[in-house]
Amino acid sequence: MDHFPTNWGRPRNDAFDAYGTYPIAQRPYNGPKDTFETGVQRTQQPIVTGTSVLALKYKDGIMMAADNLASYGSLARFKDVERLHSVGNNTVIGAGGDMSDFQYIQSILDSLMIEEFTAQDGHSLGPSEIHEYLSQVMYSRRSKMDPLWNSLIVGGFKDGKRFLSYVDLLGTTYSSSTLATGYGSYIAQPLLRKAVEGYEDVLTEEQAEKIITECLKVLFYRDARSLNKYQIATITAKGVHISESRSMETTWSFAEGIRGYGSQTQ
Amino acid sequence: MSIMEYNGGSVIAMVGKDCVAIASDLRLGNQALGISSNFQKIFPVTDRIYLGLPGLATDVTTLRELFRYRVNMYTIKEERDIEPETFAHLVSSTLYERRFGPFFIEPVMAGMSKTPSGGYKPFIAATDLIGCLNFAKDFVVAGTASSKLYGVAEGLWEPDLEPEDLFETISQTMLNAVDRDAYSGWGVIVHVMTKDKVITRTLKGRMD
Amino acid sequence: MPDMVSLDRAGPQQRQFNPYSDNGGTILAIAGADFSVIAGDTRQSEGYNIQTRYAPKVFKLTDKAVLAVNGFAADGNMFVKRVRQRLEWYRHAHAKDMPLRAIARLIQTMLYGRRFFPYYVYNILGGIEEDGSGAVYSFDPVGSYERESCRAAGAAQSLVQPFLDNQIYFKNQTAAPGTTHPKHLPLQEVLSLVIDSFTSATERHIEASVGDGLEMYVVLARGSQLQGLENVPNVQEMTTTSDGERIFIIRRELKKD
Amino acid sequence: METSFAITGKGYVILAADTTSARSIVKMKSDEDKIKTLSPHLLMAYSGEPGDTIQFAEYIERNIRLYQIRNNYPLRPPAAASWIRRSLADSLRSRKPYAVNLLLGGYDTTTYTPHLYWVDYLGTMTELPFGAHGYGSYFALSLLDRYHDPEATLEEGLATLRRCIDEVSKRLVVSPGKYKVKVVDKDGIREVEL
Amino acid sequence: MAATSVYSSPGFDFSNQLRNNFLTEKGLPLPKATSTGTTIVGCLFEDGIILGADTRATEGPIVADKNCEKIHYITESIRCCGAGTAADTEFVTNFISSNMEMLALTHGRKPRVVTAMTMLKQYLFRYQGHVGAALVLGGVDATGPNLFTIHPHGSTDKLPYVTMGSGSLAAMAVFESGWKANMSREDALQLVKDAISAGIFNDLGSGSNVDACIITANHTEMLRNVEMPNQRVQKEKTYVFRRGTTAWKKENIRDLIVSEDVTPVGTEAMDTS
Amino acid sequence: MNSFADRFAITGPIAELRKAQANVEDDEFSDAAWGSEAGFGSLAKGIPTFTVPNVPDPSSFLRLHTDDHADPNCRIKIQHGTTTLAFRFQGGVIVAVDSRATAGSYVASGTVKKVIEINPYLLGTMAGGAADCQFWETYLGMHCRLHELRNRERISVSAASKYLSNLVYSYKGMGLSMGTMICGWDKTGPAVFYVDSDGTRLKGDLFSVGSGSTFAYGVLDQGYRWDLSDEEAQELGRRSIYAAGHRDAFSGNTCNLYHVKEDGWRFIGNYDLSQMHYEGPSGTGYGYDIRVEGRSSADAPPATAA
Repeated sequence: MDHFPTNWGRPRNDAFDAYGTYPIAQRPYNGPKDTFETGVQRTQQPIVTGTSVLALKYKDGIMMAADNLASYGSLARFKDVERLHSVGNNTVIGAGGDMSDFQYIQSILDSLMIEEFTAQDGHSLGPSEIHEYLSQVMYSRRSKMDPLWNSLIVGGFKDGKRFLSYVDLLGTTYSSSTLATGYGSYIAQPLLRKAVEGYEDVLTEEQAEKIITECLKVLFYRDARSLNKYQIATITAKGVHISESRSMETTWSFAEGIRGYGSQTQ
Repeated sequence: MSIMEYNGGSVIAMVGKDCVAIASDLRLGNQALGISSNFQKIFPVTDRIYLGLPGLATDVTTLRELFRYRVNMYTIKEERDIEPETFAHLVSSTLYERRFGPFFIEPVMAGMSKTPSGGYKPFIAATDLIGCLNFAKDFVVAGTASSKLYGVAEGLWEPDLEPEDLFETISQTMLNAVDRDAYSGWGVIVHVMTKDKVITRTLKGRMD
Repeated sequence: MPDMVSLDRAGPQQRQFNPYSDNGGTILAIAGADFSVIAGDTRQSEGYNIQTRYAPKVFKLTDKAVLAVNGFAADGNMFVKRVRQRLEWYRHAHAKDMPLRAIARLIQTMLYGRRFFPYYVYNILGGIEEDGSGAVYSFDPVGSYERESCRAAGAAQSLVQPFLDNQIYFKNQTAAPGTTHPKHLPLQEVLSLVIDSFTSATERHIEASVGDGLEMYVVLARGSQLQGLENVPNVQEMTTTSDGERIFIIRRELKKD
Repeated sequence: METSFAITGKGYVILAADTTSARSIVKMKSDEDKIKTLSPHLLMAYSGEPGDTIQFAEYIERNIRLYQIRNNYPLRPPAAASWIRRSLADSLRSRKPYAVNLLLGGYDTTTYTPHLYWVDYLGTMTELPFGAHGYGSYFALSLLDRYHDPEATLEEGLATLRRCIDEVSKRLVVSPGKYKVKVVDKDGIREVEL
Repeated sequence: MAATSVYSSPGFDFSNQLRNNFLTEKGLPLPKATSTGTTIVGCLFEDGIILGADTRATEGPIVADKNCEKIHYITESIRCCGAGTAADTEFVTNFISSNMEMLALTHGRKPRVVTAMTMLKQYLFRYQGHVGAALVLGGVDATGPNLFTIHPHGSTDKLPYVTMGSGSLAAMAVFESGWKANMSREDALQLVKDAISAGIFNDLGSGSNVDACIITANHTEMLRNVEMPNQRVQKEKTYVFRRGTTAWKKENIRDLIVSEDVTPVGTEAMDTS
Repeated sequence: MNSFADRFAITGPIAELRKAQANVEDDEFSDAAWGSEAGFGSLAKGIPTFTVPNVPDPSSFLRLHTDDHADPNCRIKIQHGTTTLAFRFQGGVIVAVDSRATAGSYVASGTVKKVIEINPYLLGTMAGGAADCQFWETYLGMHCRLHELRNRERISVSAASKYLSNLVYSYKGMGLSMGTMICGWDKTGPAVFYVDSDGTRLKGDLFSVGSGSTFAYGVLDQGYRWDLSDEEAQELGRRSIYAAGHRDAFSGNTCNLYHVKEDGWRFIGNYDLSQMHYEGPSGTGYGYDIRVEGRSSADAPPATAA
């Protein structure tokens, strides 16, 4: 503790040997140490990453969308990754962030569903339970300083209720009628909010699909880590449906006639 | 601890009905240690412009001298008093001149400017430390207690206050804001300017 | 001699996963003679990005205790979950709700249990004491607490608190000759002040934002009148037991920019 | 630890500065005079970075003297203080700034008023009834708040000063031993033994 | 000792820099200048160009100015929106504006938008990003409508629709989904308003009102506060204090009216007969 | 069957959830966190356990996020700043403290109770981390009570302070911040002990602790005598806290004054520093400018001035 009047009570500056006890002016840490700590690797940064996931509420349920790209830094590494994953009959999770962590999450969720199924107690896990489970897991992993480097969107429809919620590597959760992760939260979210907020109960599936495709298109125009090959999932009373990968039409002719970046005209 | 907090101090200016008010605290500190409880930060520039200079105390004095020089030069050249709007731009360009080595001061001005019809209308302005002008219609604040001042002023300020009411509002704003700021306080001085007089009052503020 | 050396260069450096984030928002609680008001905005943000326009920060614990949490939302939500769990256990063991002052102490020990890995949450607990008086307890992230009459915490605390000092405690105001300032304000007055505090803060604070919606919980002591609460728009009763304390929620819109 | 005090009283200013000259943990000298006489009614106590202190003090001393020679009369304390502050503030903007803290005590013979100015190394200046520099100020200022009297006689003023010195020697870890005390009043400057 | 001059020479004055460096090295961090988090946009339409901006200026997390003007005047038919350090955008655009005026006077004809763009990029490049101005420059000249963005380091871009500032992504999303070549004036203005609103409502660095400026070949229309979606609601209470609430110690009244008392000397009125 | 596998599996969904829940458990105090021992009661079982972040250097982690002096923008601002004092004299012990808590430059509270009433005969003061003092001194209070129950006599001030000192010393280097004076009356008479989180424990007559302590010493030392009367001693305590509150930016608001005598401590009063400045407790203000109002150090101009 620092006893100098202006710093009183704050941690002492150990760079200064106030009491002439060099070199152990600071009490050394003698707690348990793992000699091989440096050998242990935790996810401290994402490696193979997916970009945005979009989701919105509409009249009949939840619609989610994500493209099929997994990037390795700036390299478009895998172009056929499925980032939407169904969990049971009522839930879809979509993930941005590290793909290996997402695959681990998929596998624990799959086994969780099997555990539940084998219990045969008449209960099945719905979207809110799965979201709660994920938020507990994500938060506890962050508390261990060993996070699962993902932003997840959980969408579902069960017992006549739509469910849409978010959880990320810190364990932060929130829900809203439109959600987007990664760059989507900056680029797509403004469009989604404008199109969906207040119309959650009137938007039809066609309208919702139009909105979400438009957002994906804008993301493809502006997010350098995105791909124009994507999947759309719907979760309704009929259950989960994840579409096949599809591509969209894009146009790049808007800047025709523009030359250079300054005074060039030819 | 930022340089702006080294000596402490805060200033606020408010507009009323045909009047303006400007107030500052009186503390000069050396970080947590109080040095003087009578350190003026508001200076009359002309009869109808008062300038508040919260920030690093050495620059308060330096800038005060610099502005006095520049305003005197203006008066001599133009043979008239500088108008508040003109003075605000003088302050702004003086500070921007030192864009890459600024004075640690965020000036606040209050004054009465002449209208074409010969009347006076209230004027307030503030700049950041490199001279970005902010002409507000209600109030401007600066100094270590600025966030507190914003909060209280936003709550208490009302349009078209008479000089005496404006005095109460600005005094209450200042007193309560500096009480929540460790680096401002030690008394408050308030100047209320109308078209024909300036009322200066030293308030009975907390001295801790 | 320990000089005022800055810790900047010699200071701690860590370049790894940061387990904390700031989700903005402001909370506020005011205690009256026989009621208390606990309010919070509903925006959750990170940096310049609005995550959602509706994420409650104020939670009903029992019919006489309401907890507002602010700071890092994941810590906050998890903390509220654990407090509720503890209160539930208490109810199973004692067949009654935990008294307010006991909840306050419980929160202290729970927060202090994470002294070395703090919850990044500022808590304000409001409610009715066993003697029927309104009370507000405010906490720092590692558990120091005190009972007060009013307290603002969060992003805009420094904007709101001095305003409340002036309007609730009448700080720096001399009473008119022959009168004194009232010790407690009536409920209607308090609600107006809460709303004005939030609208003022919304005007001037952005980054750790304040805005979108406002939720105000009102806890009334046993046997006290509604005090005009029935005429407030958008009020909803949340009382679940018949112990006597009644709890209401009032929702308002705030600016969305 | 360098410490200096200044106290005004009825018609005088007392300046006191310790007399140690220390380098790191070594006391090089214990009878250093750190109070300069600038003009017949102006004293300056200085402390700070070794080397800078004496260089700056001598620079000021000579310029104030020069002014007196040129104009036949010395600068009055407020004017002198203002000029000294300006010099310090300018030096701070040069490549090699002086890191010096000053206490200026003077007696204005035209208004019969003693003046005391507190100036720090950044060029902050303020007029005070009493002041101090160094770690001693953390103990002395509250004491002077309690015991200082602007109308005290010289004996009373010296008694107050003695209290400050006692307090600092009681509480400050490495307290300076001896102090040099000088007084300026209407009759000029003289040294006082405590 | 070199006394700091009170005369101002043109250009920046670095006299404080040595001192400030020394203070920052001592661990006292420099304070923040007012910046505009900002959403600024510009787009082409059939007759010319529309520029748009929000009106919030911030100082850290505090709103310093709720209704500032971010569309700056360059010439009558060239305007420039600024984001970044507020003082820099203000002074840079002023400086270029006066240079453009000089140019116009020298050559006796309207200067072009590219000229302003080149002046700006050269100026900003010279300061290597230390002058923190991110600009959207638009105008109509003899070559037709021109729209540029200029980044703080001096790089430029020429596009039919551009956005800048912290709300640029939100605004760009609106443009990407809504902009078409040769839009009508009404549609384009609505699109600009939508883009700015997207910034205002989704980016915390932007807020308050919408400003727009429509520039066509022979007319420039500045639409100040064309939309005001964030007016403060009526306060619940009024906060006027009883006079005498604040205790004060000393009062001093300075009379600004120079009063003259005419004291006639001599008792008799002047004989005017 | 699968429950058997679960128990030993280290991966898999249940294990992941169990790990998540284990995290809930171990940051509080083990099994019986409910029932009559829910809450503070469980402390009686022994020293509570604390969650430590899973990083190589937990104390620098803590400092990174909580030291607002090194980094003013750190998020978790722990409240600081204080002046506290306690001294022994013929009439017992005077304990006086201010009531301000600051987080950065923001005055977080002006009504902090910095005297912790451990039991009717023991007082502890609070300087440094408010939570550290509150928690450990409350904890100390429980142990003092246990001591009474076990030994049928009150704990001595010396023993209580030693207990606290040992307790905080065991956390040394972890980032606790506490500077406290344990004051009370036991068989040996009035006693004051200074205990801090470095592990220092000092017996003495007169201590002042906190950011404003130097200013309090300045007034306290000059007025202190063993044979002060009760009134004089209380006045001295108040006045010293006023002096510190005046000069130190991080101290102030009000002064809480306690007097410990043979029959236990007594709360004397709460005094507003601003009121003490202008009016004092008895009509004459403590403030320098109030005290010297109308007095001037200027000489009268010579009578001969024409």
